[in-house]
Amino acid sequence: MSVSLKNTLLFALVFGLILATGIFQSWNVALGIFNMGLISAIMALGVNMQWGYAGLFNIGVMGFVALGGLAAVLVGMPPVGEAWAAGGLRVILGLVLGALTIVAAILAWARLPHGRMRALAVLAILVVGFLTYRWVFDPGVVAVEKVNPAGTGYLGGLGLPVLVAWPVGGLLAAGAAWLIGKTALGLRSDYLAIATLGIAEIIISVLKNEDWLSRGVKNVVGVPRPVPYEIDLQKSEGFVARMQAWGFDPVTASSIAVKLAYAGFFVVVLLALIWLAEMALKSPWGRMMRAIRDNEVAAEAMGKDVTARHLQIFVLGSAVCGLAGAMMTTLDGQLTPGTYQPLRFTFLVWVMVIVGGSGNNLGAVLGGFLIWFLWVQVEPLGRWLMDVITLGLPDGSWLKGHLLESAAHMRLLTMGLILVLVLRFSPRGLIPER
Amino acid sequence: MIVVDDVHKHFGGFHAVDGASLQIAEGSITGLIGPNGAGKTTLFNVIAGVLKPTAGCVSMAGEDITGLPPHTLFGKGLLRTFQIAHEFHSMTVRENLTMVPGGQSGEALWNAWFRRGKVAAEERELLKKADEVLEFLTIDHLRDEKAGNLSGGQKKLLELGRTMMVDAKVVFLDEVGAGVNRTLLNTIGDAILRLNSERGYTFCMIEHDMDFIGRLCDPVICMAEGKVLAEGTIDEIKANEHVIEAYLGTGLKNKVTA
Amino acid sequence: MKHLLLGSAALISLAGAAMAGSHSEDIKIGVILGYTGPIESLTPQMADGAELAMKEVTDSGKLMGGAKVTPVRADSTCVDAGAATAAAERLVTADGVKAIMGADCSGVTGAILQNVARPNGIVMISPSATSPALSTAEDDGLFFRTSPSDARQGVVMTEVLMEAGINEVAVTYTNNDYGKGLADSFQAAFEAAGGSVTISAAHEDGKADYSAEVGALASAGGDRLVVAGYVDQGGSGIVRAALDSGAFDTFHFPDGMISDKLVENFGSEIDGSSGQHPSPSDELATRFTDLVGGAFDATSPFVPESYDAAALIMLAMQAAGSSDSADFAGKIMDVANAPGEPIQSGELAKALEILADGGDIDYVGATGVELIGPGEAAGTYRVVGFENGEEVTAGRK
Amino acid sequence: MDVLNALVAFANFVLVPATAYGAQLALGALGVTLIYGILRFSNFAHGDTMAFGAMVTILVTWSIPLVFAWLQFNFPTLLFPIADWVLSPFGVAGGPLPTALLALPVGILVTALLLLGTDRVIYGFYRQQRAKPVVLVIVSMGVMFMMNGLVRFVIGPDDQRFADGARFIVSAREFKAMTGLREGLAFKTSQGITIVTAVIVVAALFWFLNRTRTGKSMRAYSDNEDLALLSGINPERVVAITWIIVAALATVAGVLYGLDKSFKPFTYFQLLLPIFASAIVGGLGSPVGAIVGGFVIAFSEVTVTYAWKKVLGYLMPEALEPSGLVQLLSTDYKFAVSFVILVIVLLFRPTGIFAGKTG
Repeated sequence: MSVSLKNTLLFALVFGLILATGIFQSWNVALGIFNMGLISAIMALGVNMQWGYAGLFNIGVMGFVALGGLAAVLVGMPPVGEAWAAGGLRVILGLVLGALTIVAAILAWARLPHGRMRALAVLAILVVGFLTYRWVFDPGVVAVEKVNPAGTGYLGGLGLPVLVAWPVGGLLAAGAAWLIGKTALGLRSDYLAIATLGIAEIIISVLKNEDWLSRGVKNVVGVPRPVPYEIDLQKSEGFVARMQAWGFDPVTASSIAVKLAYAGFFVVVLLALIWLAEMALKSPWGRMMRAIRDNEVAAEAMGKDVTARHLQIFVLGSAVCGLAGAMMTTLDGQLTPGTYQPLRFTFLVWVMVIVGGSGNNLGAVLGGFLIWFLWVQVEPLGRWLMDVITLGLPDGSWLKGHLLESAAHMRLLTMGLILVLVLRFSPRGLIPER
Repeated sequence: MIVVDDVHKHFGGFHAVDGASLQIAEGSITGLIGPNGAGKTTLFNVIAGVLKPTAGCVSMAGEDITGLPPHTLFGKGLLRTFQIAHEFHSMTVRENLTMVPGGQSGEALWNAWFRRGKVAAEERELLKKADEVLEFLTIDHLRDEKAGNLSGGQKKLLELGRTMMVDAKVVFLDEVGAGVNRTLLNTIGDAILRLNSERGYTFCMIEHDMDFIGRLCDPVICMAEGKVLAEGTIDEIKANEHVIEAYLGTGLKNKVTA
Repeated sequence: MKHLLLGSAALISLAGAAMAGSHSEDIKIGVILGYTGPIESLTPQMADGAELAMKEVTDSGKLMGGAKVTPVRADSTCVDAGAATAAAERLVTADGVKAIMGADCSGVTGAILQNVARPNGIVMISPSATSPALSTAEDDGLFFRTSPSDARQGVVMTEVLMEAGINEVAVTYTNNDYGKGLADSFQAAFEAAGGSVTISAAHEDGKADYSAEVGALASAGGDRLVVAGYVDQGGSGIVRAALDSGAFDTFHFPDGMISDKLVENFGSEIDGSSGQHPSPSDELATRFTDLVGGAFDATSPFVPESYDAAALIMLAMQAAGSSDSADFAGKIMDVANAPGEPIQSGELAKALEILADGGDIDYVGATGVELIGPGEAAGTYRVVGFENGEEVTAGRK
Repeated sequence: MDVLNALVAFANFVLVPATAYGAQLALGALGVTLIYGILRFSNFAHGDTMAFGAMVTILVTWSIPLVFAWLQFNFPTLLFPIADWVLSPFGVAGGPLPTALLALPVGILVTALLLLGTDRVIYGFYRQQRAKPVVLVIVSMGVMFMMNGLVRFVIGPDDQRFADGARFIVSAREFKAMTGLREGLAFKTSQGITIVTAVIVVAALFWFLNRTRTGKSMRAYSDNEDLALLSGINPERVVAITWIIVAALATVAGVLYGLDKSFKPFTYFQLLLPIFASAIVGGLGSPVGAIVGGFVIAFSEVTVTYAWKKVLGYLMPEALEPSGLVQLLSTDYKFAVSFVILVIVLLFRPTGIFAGKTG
């Protein structure tokens, strides 16, 4: 079987599964899976850039996705004038002071002569800077958070169209990745992994606890959408009339129309990314990246600046994850920092990349769709399986109850099993690197 | 061309290179020999920027290059090969060569996406050059083979070929003959001599095979215990008492006198 | 891969067959709760509570001339808005549920409301989403909750503490919208009443160790420690660590902490503490516990609320004579509030009869349901005290 | 007097809890570091291995009274007095020690079997293939998912309390009564057992690694695999013994943690982060480093977020008493603290405090 035929069949299979969902369950479910599949595919593309192209072991995906989500709030939500008046400038000033302190400390460390004096000077800068920062920053935060805490209590966003947030999400993630890469990319793979895992946790705890920024755990709901609300479609006479003319139920049609509109945006982004990634991989840039992954020492000896290239790809991959994060928050219509769990947003994306085929963009995309489909559908599958298994057991027996209640945990078990099986029998993934 | 001045490299308490000084003249093929553990490879790594020296300095054509990273040295025309071949195993032989030249416009993502015509034109030039190199090395029949599938000697040739993709000034060869059969070794030797005479490459090579050294190198420098012991023609070195003593000390006298 | 495909194909055809066999008298109601995730230990009982009401109605055979009500469970994960939306989407559009009992956590509840319930015009009654932000969410009149908003509870807590002569407390809250929202509204109310909060520190549920939190709380001091958390999550961990280290002897427990588990865990160690939870009378609570009859833990948080949420859905259907959300959404406030015959838990059959005869009911249920304003429980709270290792009722507010 | 009060307050809220927490982290980090040293990969499934070990121990603990009753019934004369004597110090028979300690060996045994099984079915394959370590890390992610699901599947997601016996060695109230100080110092039995067990386990491990033939061959294998193979060490045996030791460490750590707090499958996944931070701060592959790292992380988490108001209140003259909390960072960020320390250590000593393996 030729490679392209096999790939076509694999994609046909995954889309067949989604179509079957549409036929046997409902088109809304199928489109819902398809939309999240598109976003998952983009996340998987981002991780694939880092891991597949360059061998960088980043398990802080969650953090970058969350930063993208933050962008959706910071760009899309309307500003809260009252909060800005109460302490907005003070907060901003505090942040600037904090950043200046760190810059000053780094400069002092780099410029001053070695010795005890240097350590003391840096320490002094940090302590004084930290105290000034807290002195300026804290009252501002208190003032901002006092403004109607149940409804706002934060500075709000810029009130721009939410589509602007997508590239901004990418930029925000890229900025964070640059900072992290500068400090942590020199580490060897296991250490880099733990460092990124930790930094992702730090990003989440900032999102959870800095209420002035995005309401923390109180969540921001009602993030604007780039597509019409279903309810507005249902009220629009033109829409209802046309749908009825075509023989559709206007309510179902409205939610399908909205999902299709989202799918349109997402497909455009995904196709653009695939095109960019493929072009890059085929070019001398991609050749250089593969050389670096094959043998860092030799690539360095052949004049390639391995550190700079690692930083570049780390920033790019993270930006793609950030973009996906902003898209996801737009689709959800809300930012809920508690949602960000490493199992779901880091390890699951890794399963997508590994199962799909690391180093191959199409593989990552396939993995994104397939694993998301399973993540959603394993739950009813597990329930059905348990029903079958417990068929012979008497009603009300302890074991039967226990098995039925535990069915939900099949999901994690299955994901682990799939990962291990693929690594064992098709270690390069379903669509291996060419 | 290259001046190494009192270089030290310590790993904890172990002094791998302990005050080595030597010069590599422009246009020469300098051999570097010495018993195992003499510090030859460590010195190579210091010169090539892989290791930072504990003390001392290295200069190239009068310019201090101490501690510069390998990719910067590459830009200055200082190239190297490895004791164990470092090919890019998942790439074809041709790709192994075309990746080498620096400053390819296609290495910038912007050009790779939006100036594809320019990149393609450059690429054609690169492929032509790569084919010439492969022909020169007599391995042009392998051009589309994955580099990982080559034999040990072919990989060494490929490494030598990489240095030909750019205008190298100095090439450091780390045991280019190790584990290579006689026929291929002769091919490699011919290539080195031609590169030296036709293209004016300066070579510095670590080697254990004394026949090979004898055929190519003048002068030969002998190291032991992290220091330079002697310098001269191969015959002078073979006759040098200190050298014989150094090898005897490690029970390798027969290798020198053979 | 092949087997997987066969498996899902089999499942899908099975689901299709089940749907084909359904008729107008088989009403499905979604039970969307976080069976996995941070509150996975609370949700099974909550689902049991809701399903108890459905069984009661089905067994009575009186809903719209003998309709059968089938619960369909789906996992909200409590935290993953994407997965929750997908699950709800499946329930509404594939399984064809007529209403949703859920979801649990405020975050996913908001997501399901905006992305599934509103677009499809499906009624949603949450037993446990207490975030004040949901009061103002756009809901097209489809969203209700049987638990009161935390804004109300903050005021009640302040009254309870002030009456006990306590005006300096430390606060710790579980770091989610429930805990933070409650801590905020409490602090505002308490300070407005002249009290002072020495520290308001978050604790993460299910995390490793609470020594650091308790250290900070002890250092800040206060007459009582307010624990706005969950009893079988970090809340108990904090109380344990505070008691063990002698940091605090007495506590104040909001609704997430009040359950038999609390007394079981700490016995007489928390004597002198106080608390409150939404519950109109002991009578109703006991009645509900008896109704459950030990089949599951009836006192676990939000279990009676779940029963009531499910009951309200079915009673409104009966009142409207239709299982279509568009028809019965407007009836929910009617059946929940006066005027009418008061209906307690276990009396659903009676209620169905009255409604069938065109009468009015005032559903009281297991929690004394009284819906106000934007369709949330008014919140009558039972004030709780702890004496000799027992939980006692100290009044109502 | 005030100085004493300040000291006691500090000991009660920082010293004692951080020591116990540090001991738990150290045991976890030892397991991680051993796998890293000998099998050469970071095992992401370690947190869930701890959960599995603790789960088995709990299940056995619950069944002990049943076995006890069965013995009492069937062998009233012969075996019962022995069982009685064995059980008497434990909670199940009214003694001060938690019964779980009695169940611990069974927990270790079952966990060891599980780990040997996963090694045979899963990891062994990649060792034969000489796969890159990072592949094993990814495989361990899969194992992590599976164990996570397995534990929840068997025991459910709920909190399980299984601590019995005496709760305190010294309670805060008793301490106050004894000393007449205003501050109390509590020392829980679980904390005492944690520290004592940790010391015993660590001592035994070091004795094993440094004094026994097998231990020495393990260290040799860890230092240089090829050399060790040349000198006739059987690698499969070293690997098997490593898994058994790791099972013991993980189960002990998991059970101690569960005794001190409570058992909940989800928390063990969360523990993975501080455990790895400990192992890396100390230097991956270095057992001493793992122990030091555990305490560094535990103490920094507790002290950096500690509010010094109370301690300073005792030490400072009344006029200077702090009005604020004197807290460097709010406790919200205690997790961040361990990672900031991790990053700083890595920046200045890229292989950890006790220079771990670099290869």
